[in-house]
This record gives sequence, C-alpha cells and structure tokens, in this order.
Amino acid sequence: MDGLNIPLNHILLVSSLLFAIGMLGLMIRRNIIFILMSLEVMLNAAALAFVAAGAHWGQPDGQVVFMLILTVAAAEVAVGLGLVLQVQKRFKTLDMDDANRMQG
Amino acid sequence: MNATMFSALAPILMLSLTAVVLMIQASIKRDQSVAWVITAVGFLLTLWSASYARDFIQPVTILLEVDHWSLFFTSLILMASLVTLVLSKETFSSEGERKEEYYLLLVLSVLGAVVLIQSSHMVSLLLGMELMGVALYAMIAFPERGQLPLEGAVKYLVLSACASAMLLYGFALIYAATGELSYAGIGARAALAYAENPMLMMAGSAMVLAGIGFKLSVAPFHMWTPDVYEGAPTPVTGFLATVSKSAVFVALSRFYIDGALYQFSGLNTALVVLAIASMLVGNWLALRQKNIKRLLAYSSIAHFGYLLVVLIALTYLEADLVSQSITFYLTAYIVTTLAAFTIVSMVAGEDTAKQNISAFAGLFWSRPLEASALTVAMLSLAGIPLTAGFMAKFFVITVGIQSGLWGLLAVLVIASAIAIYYYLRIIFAMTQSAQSSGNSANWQEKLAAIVLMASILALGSWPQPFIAYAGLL
Amino acid sequence: MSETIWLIPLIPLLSSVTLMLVGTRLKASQVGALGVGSVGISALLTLLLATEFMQNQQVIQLSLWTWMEVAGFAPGISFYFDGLTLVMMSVITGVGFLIHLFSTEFMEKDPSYARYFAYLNMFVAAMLVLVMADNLLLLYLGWEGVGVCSYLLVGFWYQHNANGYAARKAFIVTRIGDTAMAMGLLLLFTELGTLDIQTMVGEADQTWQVGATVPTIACLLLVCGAVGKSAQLPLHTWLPDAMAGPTPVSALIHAATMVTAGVYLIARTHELFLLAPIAMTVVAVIGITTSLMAAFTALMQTDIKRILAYSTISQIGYMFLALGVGAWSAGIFHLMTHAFFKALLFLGSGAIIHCLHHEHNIFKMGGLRTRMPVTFWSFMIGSSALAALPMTSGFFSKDQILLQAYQFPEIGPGLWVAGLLGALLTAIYSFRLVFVVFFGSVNTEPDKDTGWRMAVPLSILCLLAMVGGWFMIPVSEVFPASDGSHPAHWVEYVSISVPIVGVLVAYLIFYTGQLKVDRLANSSFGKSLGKLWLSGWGIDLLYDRLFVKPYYGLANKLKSEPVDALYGLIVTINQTLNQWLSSAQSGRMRWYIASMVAGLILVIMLAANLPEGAL
Amino acid sequence: MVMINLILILLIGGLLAMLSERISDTMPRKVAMVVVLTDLVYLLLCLSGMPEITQLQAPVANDPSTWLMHFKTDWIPAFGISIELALDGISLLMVLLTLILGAIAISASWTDIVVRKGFFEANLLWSLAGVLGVFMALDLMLFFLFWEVMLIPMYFMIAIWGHENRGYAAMKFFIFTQASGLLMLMSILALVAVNQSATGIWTFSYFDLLNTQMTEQAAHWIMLGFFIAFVVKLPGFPFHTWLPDAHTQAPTAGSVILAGILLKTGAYGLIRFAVPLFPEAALDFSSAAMWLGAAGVVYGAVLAFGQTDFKRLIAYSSVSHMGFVLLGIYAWNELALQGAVMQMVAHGFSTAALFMIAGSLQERLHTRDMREMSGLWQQMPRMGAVAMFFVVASLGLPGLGNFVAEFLVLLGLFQVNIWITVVAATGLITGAAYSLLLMQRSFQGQANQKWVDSGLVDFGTREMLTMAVMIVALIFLGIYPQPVLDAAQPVLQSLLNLTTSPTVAIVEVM
Amino acid sequence: MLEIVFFYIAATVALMATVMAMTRPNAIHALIYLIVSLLAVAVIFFLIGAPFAAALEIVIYAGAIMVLFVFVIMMLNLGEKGNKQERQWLQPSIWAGPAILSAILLIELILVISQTNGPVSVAAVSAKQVGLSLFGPYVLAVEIASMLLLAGLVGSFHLGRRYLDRDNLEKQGGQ
Repeated sequence: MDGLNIPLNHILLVSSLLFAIGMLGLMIRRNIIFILMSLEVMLNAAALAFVAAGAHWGQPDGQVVFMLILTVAAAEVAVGLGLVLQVQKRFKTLDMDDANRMQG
Repeated sequence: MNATMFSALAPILMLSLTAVVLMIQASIKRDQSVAWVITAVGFLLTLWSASYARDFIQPVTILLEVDHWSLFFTSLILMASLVTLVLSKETFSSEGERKEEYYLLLVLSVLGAVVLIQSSHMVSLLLGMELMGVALYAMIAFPERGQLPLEGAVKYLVLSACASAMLLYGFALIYAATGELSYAGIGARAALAYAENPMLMMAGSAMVLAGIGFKLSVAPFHMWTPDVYEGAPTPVTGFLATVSKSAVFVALSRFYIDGALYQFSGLNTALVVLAIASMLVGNWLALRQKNIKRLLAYSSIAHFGYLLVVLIALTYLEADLVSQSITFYLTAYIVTTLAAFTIVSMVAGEDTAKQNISAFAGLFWSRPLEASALTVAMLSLAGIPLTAGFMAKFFVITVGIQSGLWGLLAVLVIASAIAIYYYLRIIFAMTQSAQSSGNSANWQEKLAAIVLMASILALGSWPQPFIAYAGLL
Repeated sequence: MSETIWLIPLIPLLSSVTLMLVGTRLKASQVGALGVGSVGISALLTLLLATEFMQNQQVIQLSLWTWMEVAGFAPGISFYFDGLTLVMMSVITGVGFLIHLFSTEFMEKDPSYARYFAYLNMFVAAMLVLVMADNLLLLYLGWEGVGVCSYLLVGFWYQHNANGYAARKAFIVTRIGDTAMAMGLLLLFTELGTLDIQTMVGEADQTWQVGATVPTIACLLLVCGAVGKSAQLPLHTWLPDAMAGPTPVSALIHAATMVTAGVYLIARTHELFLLAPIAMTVVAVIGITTSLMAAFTALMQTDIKRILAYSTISQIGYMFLALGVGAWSAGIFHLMTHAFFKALLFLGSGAIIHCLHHEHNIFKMGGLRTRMPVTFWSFMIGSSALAALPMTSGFFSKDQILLQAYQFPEIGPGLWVAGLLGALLTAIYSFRLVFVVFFGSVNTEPDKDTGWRMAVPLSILCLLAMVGGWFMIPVSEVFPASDGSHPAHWVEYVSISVPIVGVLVAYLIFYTGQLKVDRLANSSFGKSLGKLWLSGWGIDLLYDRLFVKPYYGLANKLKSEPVDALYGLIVTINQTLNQWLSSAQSGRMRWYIASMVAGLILVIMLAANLPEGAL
Repeated sequence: MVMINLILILLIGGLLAMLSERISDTMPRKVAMVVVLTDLVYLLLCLSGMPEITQLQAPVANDPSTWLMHFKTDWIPAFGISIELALDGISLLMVLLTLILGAIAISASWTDIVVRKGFFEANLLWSLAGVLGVFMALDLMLFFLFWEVMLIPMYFMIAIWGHENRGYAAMKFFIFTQASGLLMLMSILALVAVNQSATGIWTFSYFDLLNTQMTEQAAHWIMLGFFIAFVVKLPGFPFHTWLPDAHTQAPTAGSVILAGILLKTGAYGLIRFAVPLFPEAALDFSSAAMWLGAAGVVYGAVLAFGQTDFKRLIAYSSVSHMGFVLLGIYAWNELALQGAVMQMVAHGFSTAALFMIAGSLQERLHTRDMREMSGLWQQMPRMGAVAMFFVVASLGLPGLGNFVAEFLVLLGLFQVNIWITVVAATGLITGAAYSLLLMQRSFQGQANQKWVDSGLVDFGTREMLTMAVMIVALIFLGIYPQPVLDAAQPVLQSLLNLTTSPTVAIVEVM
Repeated sequence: MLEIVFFYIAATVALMATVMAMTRPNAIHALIYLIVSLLAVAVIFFLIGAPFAAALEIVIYAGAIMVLFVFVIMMLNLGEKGNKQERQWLQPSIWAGPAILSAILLIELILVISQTNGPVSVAAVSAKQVGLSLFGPYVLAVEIASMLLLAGLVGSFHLGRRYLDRDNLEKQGGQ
C-alpha cells in the first residue's frame, strides 16, 4: 500500500493538533493520572510526526525513532505510575495543586 | 562495529558492566556498603577507561562521536559522580531496606549522561537524556519518607516529560525538514532545508531549544528548578545540578555546532532572549531566598544564562574558542556547584530547617573547613578573582567582547552585580556568631570538600595548565 | 643679626611646642617664665634688629629652604625684612610681650594656664611669620595660623558652648575672606608666575596697565581676605563675638595685631593696588562705611568689651580709609598707635573685669575712679588717644588720615566729612565709657586694684599711647612719598576740634546729664534706631537668615543622602521584581507547564520570525 | 622578586598571625606588627641598596627598564597574562604609605578587637597584601585580581568585627566595588581585545597596552569603565554612598585602612591607568570629571556638616577631600597632579588619625553619637589636643600636609577652569565648618556628666606614639613636602609626556 | 483517493477521542477514549505506509502501556467522589487560559506546517527495513534503550514495591 496522496502537512497538522490537545490536557488537569495521560498524548503526537516524516523521506529511521519513543514512554509511565502510587500514599490525594508543599 | 570501536566505547561499556554487577550483587546479597564499593570501583574504572579510550577516538556508528571533548567531559562527570557517591553514603544509610537500587540508578543515570555527552545523533540524544532522566526521577523520589522528595520527583517527571515531548516534536519537524537525524547530516542540509522551508526548520530548532532549555532550567523554562532542587536528597540535587545539566549543555552545544544552527539569526535572537531572561530572572529570584538549595537552584538558572552567551557567540567566532570557553565554564561550574552541595549536604543534610541560610550562622567558628569551602564556592559562583568562577566569567566576557555582544554583556554585568548580594548573604551569615551545630562529617566527605575547594582555587589562580589541556580537546 | 631673624618667630614657636608637650607637668611660674620669656627674647631681638636697621636701612631677605617646587611654583620658607616689617614686628613683639606679662596675672587662677600660653606663643609666632613672609604663600601660612590661634583662644574656655560658637564664627567668617584671598593668590601666580612679593610687584608693573582688569580682580580678592581678617564690612560680624576669649587675648589678637593683618596685607602689596584704582576706592569706601557703622553701634553697647570691639572695627575702618586714599604710611602709623591705645584699653577693661568678678556690663560698674586708680588713668589716656584728642598718639595718626582723605580726588571731601562724623562718634562713645564706668555711684565693689604684673604693662602702654604719636615709623622707603601738599587750614582746625566737641557732648549727656536725650531715645524712632544700633545694624541677624539657617537647613535636608535614595530605588526595584517572580514560583505544576508553553510560543515566534515571517 | 616577597611576607604573616592565636591571646597583634614592620624594613633595605633611589631617574612610562623595579613572569600565557610588577615613584609612595598605615592600623586594633583576634590580624595583613599588589601590578589582569581580592578580607573585617549595622555596610561596600570592578573587567578585556585585533597578540601588559590604537568611540566607552570603577573606590560623587556606611561600621583598624589606603587605590588607578591609557578620551572627559570632583568636594562637606555620628562625619569629609584628588587628576597638569598625589598621602594620615580617635572614643564611650558627647577635652586632654591637631589638618591649615595638597590642586586647576576652582574652593570654607563642628560637639562644650562619672581614660603611650608618627608625618609633609614631590615628579612628568594637557589659557576672558 | 478519506476519518476519530480523553472526569472512560485515539493513530500509520509502526502502536501503546494505567487506576480505586471533583475542576475559568495558550501554540504550528508541501511517501517502509536499520546503524540505540527500560524497571520497582509493602504491613497490622 502506498500513501502517495496524503499530503505531509495534513498529517503534521493532525499531529500538531494532538500535541496541542495533549498540552491543553496537561495544563487543565489536576489529577496526576490525567496528567500522565496527557503526556502520552503529546508523546504520541511526536511519534506520529516522526513516522510521517520518515514516510515522507522514505526512510525507516522515522519508525525506529517511533519505537524508541515507545520505549521512552513506557519507561516514563512506569516510573510515573510508581510515583502516582506514592503520591496517593503520602499526600492522600492525586490532586497536584493540593500536593504542593514547595514554593517561593 | 570493530574492536577499536569497543575500545572507544570503553566508558559506556564499563558503566553498563557496573550496572550488571550491581544487579548480580543485589540478587546474591543485599549490602549497601558492598554496592557502594562496587559503584565506586566501577566509576574509577570508567574514569580510567575514559583515558584509555583517548587513543581510539572515532565516531561509533551514527549515534555516538567519541572525541577528546566528550571524553574530557566523561571524565569530568565521572569525578562529579564520585563526589555524589561519597555524599550519598551518609545520606542514604538512614534509609530502610533496599537502598542498593539507588546505586544502580546512579550508575544508569551516569551512563545516560555519558551517552548524552557523546551523542552525535538525535536518537542518542533522546535516549541519553531519557536514561539519565528516568533514573533521576527514581533517585529524587528515593527516600522512604517525606513529601518533598516525592513532590520534587513528580514535578520533575511531568515537566521533564512535557519538555521531552517538545524536544521530540521539534526533532520531528527538523527531520521532516531535512530528512536527517544526525547532527552532521542536519548541519549539511540545514541551509538547504532552510531555503526550502525556513519556518519548519526554525520552529523545529526552537522546540528543541525549548526542550533542552528545560533541562538546563533556562528562563522561562526554569520553574521546576527550585522545587526539584529542594525536594531532592542533597546528593541527588548536586548530581542533577552538575552532571545532568552539564551533560545536557554539552549535547546542546554539539547539536548547535555540528548542526550548524548558529547560522540562523532567528535562533540566535531566541537564544539572546533566553540568556537575558535567565541571567536576570535567576538572580532576581535568588535575591531573598532563604533556603540555600533553592538559592543555588536560582543561581544555576543565572549561570546557564551566562553560559548561553558563549553559545550565541558561535555566530561570530570560530568554534575553538567557544568550545574552550564552554569547557572551562562547565568545569568551573561543576567543581563549584559540587563544592556548594557537598557542604550543604555535610552541614544541613536532608533537614529542611537546617537548609535555611540563617542556620548557617556561626559556621565559620564551629566548622571552619566547611565554612571556608562554602565561602570559596560562593565567591567562585559570584565570580571573584582567584576562583574558578572568575576565570569562567573571564572566558565568557572575552568571548562576548570578541563577538561584540555588548548588550548581553551589559546584562551580564548587571546580573552579576545583583548576584553578589545573595552569595554574600550566605558568607555573611556564616561569619555571624551563633550556637554551633555539632554535626560531624566522615573523612571521605571532608576529603571531597578539600579537594573541591583546592580545585576551585587552583583553576582560578593557576588556570594555565588546564587551559593548555582544554586547548587540546 | 640679619642672618638670625628666623629666630624671632622660632623662639615663641618652640616655647609653644614645649608648653603643649610638657606644659601640664610644669609649675605655673615656669610656664609663665617660658611663655613671657620667649616673647621677651623675641622682642629683644627685634629691638636689636631695629637699632641695626635704623643705622643702615638695609632690607634683609633670608631664604631658609624651598617650601615646595612644582612646575615653576617654588615658594620658599623665606623672610623679607624692611621698615614696614619692622613696625609690625615691633608692635607684635613689644605689645605682645606686655600682654603676655599682663596675662600671667590675669590668668593665674586658670587651670589651663599652660595651654593658654602655648596658644598665645603660637599666635605670636604665626603673626611674626605673617609679617615677615617673603612670599604670599608663607604669608598665607601665617595668616591662617593666626586664624587658628584666634579660634583656639576665643574658644579657650571651651566649656561654654557660646564661646565655642564665637570661636567657630570667628574662624569661618574669616575663612570666607581667606578663601577669596587664596583665589587671589591663584590668580596672581597664574598670571605672574610667582608669589614672591617683591618679584611679583616688579612683574606686575611691567605686565599690567594701571586700571587693568586682572590686577583689579586680584586686588579685590586680596581685599576680601583683608576684610575678613580685619573685620570690615561685610565680614566684621565675628569680632564682637570674639570677645568671648580671655581679655588679654582680645587685646593682643583682636585689637593690636591680628585684626590689623588685613591692613598690613594691603600695605605690603600696595604696588599692586596702585595698579588698581578701583580696588583702592573700594577699600576706602569699605573703610569709612565700616567705621561709621561700627561707631554708631559702639554708642549703644553696654558690654565693655563689645564697645571696645566695635571701636576696633571702627578704627580699622580708618586704616582702610587711609589705605584706600593712598595714605599708606598714615594707615600703618594709625595701626601702630591704635595697637598701643587699644591694647591699653583692652587691658584696662581686663583689669576691671578681673577685679569685678567677670562683670562686663558697664552700667553695673561705676565710680571706679577712686577704687582702681591705675586702671582709671589707663582708661583716661587710652580713651583720649582713641578719641584723638590733641597731643595723644591717636591724634597724630587720625589727623593725617583725615587730611589725606580730604585730598582724595572726587569723593575726598565726602570721605572727610564722614570721617569727621566718625571721629565725633568715637569721642562720644569712648568718653561715655569713661564716664559711666569710672564716675558716678559704685554699683559693684572691686576686689582690689591691679597687681604689678598688670600695672606695669598698663603703665608702659599709657606711656606709649601718649607719646606714640611722636614716633617716626621707618616706612619712607617702603611707600611712595606723598605729594606733600596740604589742604586749607580750616580743614585742619575742624578736624582738631571735632573730637573735643564729642568729649563735651559725652560729658553733658553721661556725666552731668544736662543734655537730655531721653525723649529722643524713648521716641519710637529712637527706640528702634537704638535697637538697630545695639544689634550692630542687624547684620548678624541678616546673615543668620541669609546664610547660616539655610546652610543648616540644607545640611539637615541632605542628611538623609538623596543620592543614596537613588541606589535605594534600585534596591527597591530589585526587591519588587524578586517578590513578583517569587510569587510566580507558586509550586503549582499546571502553572509551571503554562509558563513553559508560553516560553515555547515565545521561542518559536522569535526563531521562526512569526508572525511577520508567515505573511 | 623583592616585590613578590613584599606581598608574600604579608600573606604568610597573615597565616602566622592567625595561627599564633593558639599560643596566646595577645600574640596575633604582636606578630602582625612584626610582620608589617619587617616588610617595611625589608623594602627600605632593598631601596637603600639601589643606586637609583638617590636620584629617581625619570622613567619612560612605556619602558619598564627605566622603572625603579620591574618583575615579569608568565602566568596564563594562553591569554598573554603575566605576573608583572613594577615600582616607580608613585607606587613607591603608595607602598610606603600602605605599610606605615598598616602598622598604624594594627596599633589601632590593639585593644579594639576582642574576639577572633588571630583571624582579624590575618585579614588585615591580607588586605594590605592586596593593596600592595594593586600599587605594584602592571599586568592589567593581575591588577584587577588584586583590586578585587583585597576587598574580601576587608569585607570580613567589616562583616565580623563591625558595629551594629555591619551586615548592610559590608554588603553595600562589596556590591558597589564589585559591580564597578566588573565594569573595569569589561573595559580591560575590551582594551585587550582591541589591542589583540590590531596586533594579533594577547597581552595584558600595561606597557604594551599604552600604545593601543582605537577609535574615539571605543576609547570613550572603555575609559568610562575604568573611570567608574576607580571613582567608586575613590569615592567620587555620586558613587560615594557606600563609603559613609562602610567607614562608620568598620572596626577602627578597618576604617583606618579603608580611608587611609583603600581609597587611594582608586586615585592611583586613575593616575596610572584611566588617563594614560586613553589620553584623548580622558581629555574629552576631563571637564565632566572635574565637575564631579567639585560636586564631591561641596556635597561631602555639606553632608559632613549635617552628621551626628562621629565616624560618619569623618567619612563624608573623606568624600570631600577625595574630591580634590579627582580634581587634581583631571586638571592633568603637573601642579594639580602633584597636589593629588600629595592629597593621597596627607589624607591618608589625617583621616586615619581621625578614625583612630573615633575608634578610641567608641571603645571608651560605646557610642559614636556626638549628641552624647561633649566636653570630653576635660577628661581626655591629650586626646582632645591630638584631635584638634588633626581637625585643623583636615581643614587645610597651611603648614600641614593637606594644605600643600589642596593648594597645589587649586593652583593647577585654576589654570584649567576657573569656575570649577571657585566651586572647589568653597570646600575650604565648608570644610572648616564641619571640622570645627566636630571638635565642638565632641571635645568642647560642657562636659557630659555621664562621662565625668565613668572616669574615662586618656590616650596612653601606645596611642600617643601612633599619633605622634602621623603628626610628625603631616607636619613634615606640610613644611617640607619636597621628598614626596620629588618621588612623584619624574613619574608624573613621564605620564604627562604621554598625553596632551587639557590646560587651556583662560584668563584672557577676564 | 480512498486513503485520503480514510485518513481524514481516522484523524477525526483520533482528535475527537483525544479531546474526550482529556475532558472526561472518569479515569477509566478517559483511558478508553485514549485507547480509541491510539487505535486511530495506528490506522494513520498504516495509511502512510508504516505497518510495523501501526502494529507496535496497537500492541505496545494501546496494549501494554494503557493497561498499566488501568492497573494503577484500579489499585487506587478512584470512586464517584473523584469524578465529581474532576467535574468541578473543569470549569471554563480553569481551562480558558490554557486553552488560549494552546491555541496560540497551535496557530504557530499550523502556520509553520502549512508551508510544507509534497506527499508523504513514495513507498511503504516495510518491517524488514525497519528491523535492518534497528540492528544496523541503530544497534547501540537498542542497547541503550534496554538500559532505559532497566532504569524504568528499577525505578518503578522501587517505588511501587514500597507502596505494596506498606499496604501489606498495614493489613497485617490490622489483623
């Protein structure tokens, strides 16, 4: 199957939309789980852009980077979720505005 | 891959080996001191291997570029890591079970930093940065109790991941524009790509800049810094402030130089704005900060602002002087900052109340060694002659003058003048009489403090050997 | 002798230093011996010098060492001695010696006896340097030196704040003149390349036309110095207050010597003044105005020393008048006779004050004629000389001045009339003093009359005041000869008779009371005029309002350092920014992310040159 | 090597003094005194062994071999930075002044310092070492290094042993001088860069940089950096505000060193660097600089008059006096320059002595507020007499050093600009006003019963000896200043040769 | 032509699902929307000639990572109370500012991207090609990625196990 007809900028557009939505989620959610999800969305957006660019240049590198992004996402989420558990335990909340002891 | 490549990879291999040995050790018998010794030996061997690798410098696959510069920084961060290790022993001995993971994470984080330093490709940059970061999240959150480390870790993780996403998206745009992922490849095609589609290339580079700027805590991406510095265990803060930041900066400068990004004036403008913002914001924030770790966080913001001046000068100067300046500045910065955190760790430990500057009162009389070292460190951060920090600033100003960056230098002078105030505040506090605190430090820590203080003074008063050495890089 | 004239100032100086260093360990008699003896030796040496000079008329120039040498500016520590110097030195050492002697008794009860003589000796030394100086810079050294000594002595009884105030006032007011004079020195050096008086006047003659601007300005600046030191308008206000010092000090410094330094300065540099007719006229006008102003003021004073102080101002005004009209030797002559009779009067008043337990108010005295005969006769003679009654020393000198003033072109007669008015007033106030203090009823009983150490100087001074008018001062070589013409005889007669009229008036008013002035004095005009005169024409008040208060106000305003407020503003700005930024550091992650996004937007905008780049 | 030794003796002596506290409590001050005197004697011995000293040859400003001493060795060859020290007449004068006042400062600290004596004396000696370095360094980088480093011990002296508001004062002092120091660093580097781009050689040597060719604009800016740095230290109006605080809060010995020596480094810098390196720019700037100087003279005097704090008053008087130095330097003719040099020396002694008196008062009365004093002469006549001497010295009594200085400055200045001279001369009047007020409020007037009852101790032998040194020095300077003038003359002449004088004939206008 | 239609459909689905995921108060609901979004992205991958990436997207992203989330959500046992709170937090006053920021960023990106032109690709990149380069030039990346995963593993192990330990301890203490 070939993707001759899909313009690159449309795909990038979609990815940028995803990126922006993820960023919006990051900014509006206070629950740490949602925050982590938003991060996933952003990473996914970047991955989409990479795969699209790779396809544009006809190189496998885009997909290689995609795989590595997956790895990164997995590692981050693993540690992140570990932290979520600790947050729940130590702060008795998942609200990051509430779990805020340092400022100034 | 051939044999010489493996030789060139010796530091990375040695670190990986250390990680493996640590895991094996943990599975056989958990013992903190054994883990400590293994890590120490591993770092020392890596240090040796870094000099061994000197004879085999070459690009290793497309991902890594092992050259003198990167090997120098490899050694440097290994020394810094050794200091971190020394400080960690005391700090984490009070933890409950399973503190051996810490050493494993430390080794992995150092590994990430080494990869970052040697990276010559977006992928290795990404992986190095993430490896270092992921290990650091866990290191920050390592203490069993307390909310601050956890809060610091969460903040660092979320914000750092956000920055990584920006970075990745930027990479993707650059890739879309150039079709290249290696620095050299980007450098070769950058001008062409710019001609074809200037905005894509620039927006991509800008996003990369933002992502990396976050790690360097350059304003306005600096917000996380104080919270994470304060929350993290002090040795980890020291590690984060020195190893992590300098590795990222080295990677940034390689990307900037090899990727020939300095040719784009838009990017340069962006850097100028970031530099100015960092210098001023960092120092303003630090002015009346009471917690010394937060204060050092703010000070580091300013320092990377100063350092950015050098990067901006790339547009006007040949890379040699610039990379020399970066070498000197980062070395001075690492030594000085480590000294500061060493003393903070020795004196205040993890006790937030003791991290208040007023708690340092009378240190000159109760613990003269620590006070002297901290004084020297503060003077160095402030850029007073005879200290490494001064020579570093000397480099920056020289480079700035040679490039004619008068506006930036003016800001630098103003910022440095503001900065003197808060560094002096600490020194002043130490000179005032107060009841003495009876903490004591172990000999390794004392040795580290002495060595660091001596290095600051040596770099500042007799920098010639070092400059000669750095000139070879 | 000529090689050792440096000893004359040095001996009092050494004595002074000795007294300062070890004075407190010496016995009073030793202190007295040292203090009086040193001046005595100087006086003797001066006498020797005088006899020598009378024989050979030889001018002595002696250079000890070069003070400093910079780029052609090479004033020396060097002395110049001629007839004028001799007159001055004689007065200083002679009258000075008598006053020192007088002081040993006057001050014997004072705990700071040694300090007193240390200052007094130092003063003599400085004054000698002033008159002996070969160049204006050394003269300036002496000039300032006497100023400091005057300051120290006026404030000698430092425990009273008023004395300290008077001392400071004396120093600062004269310093204003001195500074102007220093400017004159700068100008003279810049223009002529030297400050050596003799070389300088030679140069000046060659360089400048008569009436040129530069010499006029230079002379006016010198006049400023002279005006300050000699308590002339408008810088005279310090002298009446300076009476706060011990009375012998008033006699020596504020009557006989220092205050006449201005006269000496102008006389010494008269060649310059001859090039600046305007400056001379200014000097004359200042002199006569001051003279009248002070005479009116003296009329109303009740403090015995203040009367004498204003009288001094008035008399120096005459000297200035003399200088201004070119009657150089008459001026110097009056300087000398004035030194005799005014020292006599001051010492006499000192004796009264000493014996009347520090009573200064003349209306609380009275009838002292019989109680203190020595003093009475001193006063009689002194006042006669002051009033210039015929055959007294004052008569000769003042008469000369008035006659020469009359001959001054254009304004001469005017000056003469004013001078006569002054002479009339002088006679009135001086005999008012005599009548009030020595006649009438006894208001305060004196302890005793003076001891010998007071009586001897008084007597000698009486003699001098009587016969001083017959002295010939050896200044003919120094000053240009006058043309020798005389005014009409009636002028002379009027001049002679006016003082006698004045004494009569005083007699009628203050002794017999036949001339009733009460009605006039009690009218509202009379009252306010009296008040005005009492306050010295309100000049002190005026200065207080114009200069002193504003200066205090300014100093008070600036005390908080407006410049520092500027730096304070910088600090405030930084603090405010710190607060803003710190509050931005809220710890909220979402806010942090938002800032990062904003940063990202900014960076992209800058790098990709948005929004212009897109269009 | 002699010059290196001079500095090393002080540095090592400082360490010894610090360590000697372990032997006995009174040991540090003795050690410090011995060290400074050793240094002084060593210098004098070395000088007496040199034939040149008898006839100070006129040095050629840009030829080190004609200087009294010269020493050069590589330090950071990568940037052409070397350890280059040299001594000529002016430096020699300043070095001697430093060592003599150093000894005096130690004497001032004799009983004043009660805690951590060892560290205090060490700091004192170290700051002296730094000052010596400033006066001798002729590599600009080395100069800058000493310039900055000497502040650190000074900072400690104020911060640790200072009075009630020491934190603020120390901070202000340090920030002012450091911030201006940074400007100077920029200027130095800019100058070096200009030189490097012209010649292709990195060098920081004074002798090499003297002939740097640069555009007018560059020269202006670079000179301004130097100027501000030096004027802050001087201190000149309006950069003087650190000084009253620092002087007031510093311990006596600190004030002595600050006022006596440290301020002179600013003047020295102007004479040595700011003008000769940029003659044309300095010429263009001279009138502004002179107005600043005159403003300083007047402003300092007025503010001194308003003070009630004994030390603060003296501090402002320093502002006023150092204004004359600025005037003298920028009038830039031999008369004025000699006056400036003279003022540096004379002011060193007179102000140091006044600060010592202030310190003694503080030690005895535990206050510096003159409203609390009054009539102290009665109980401490010796101190009063000494104070009177230095007060009249500071108001410029002829026959004492300050007069020679001020008169020469005015004389030189008069040839350049009459109106500035007039303004500056008013300083003589206002100077008298505040000086005498000081005397009145503290030593004269009715004795305060509080002090009469508490039985104050007059100056003892040590204090009188110290004072005697300064009194003799001032009298000597006042009536026979020639040795000082002779020492400075050839140097100033050689500097004048480098530049054109701003002297313009002026009197024609009259 | 058909691909383009599919692409737009998939893109729309992905965007809609993502928006939903970001705005749902209930974590599980949000997560399911997120999975839908990921699947839609996988479709896009497929459409632009990256079948291997599409497979990985489904297997690892939607399959593994999202399941991790589910586990944690279940462990934390977020109930109805949490949902209510989440709804309260999603007021316009809270999201207006961020929305503006995001919008600006988006506009910038659109401006930048809209100038790109040209089709995506001439040919699909096969799994083999990817594999070859993965174990060719990128072999070190794989090794480093393994270390990265190790770090993630150790980190989550350390944090998570401690959580479980304490839970267990509390339970034992309770019994």
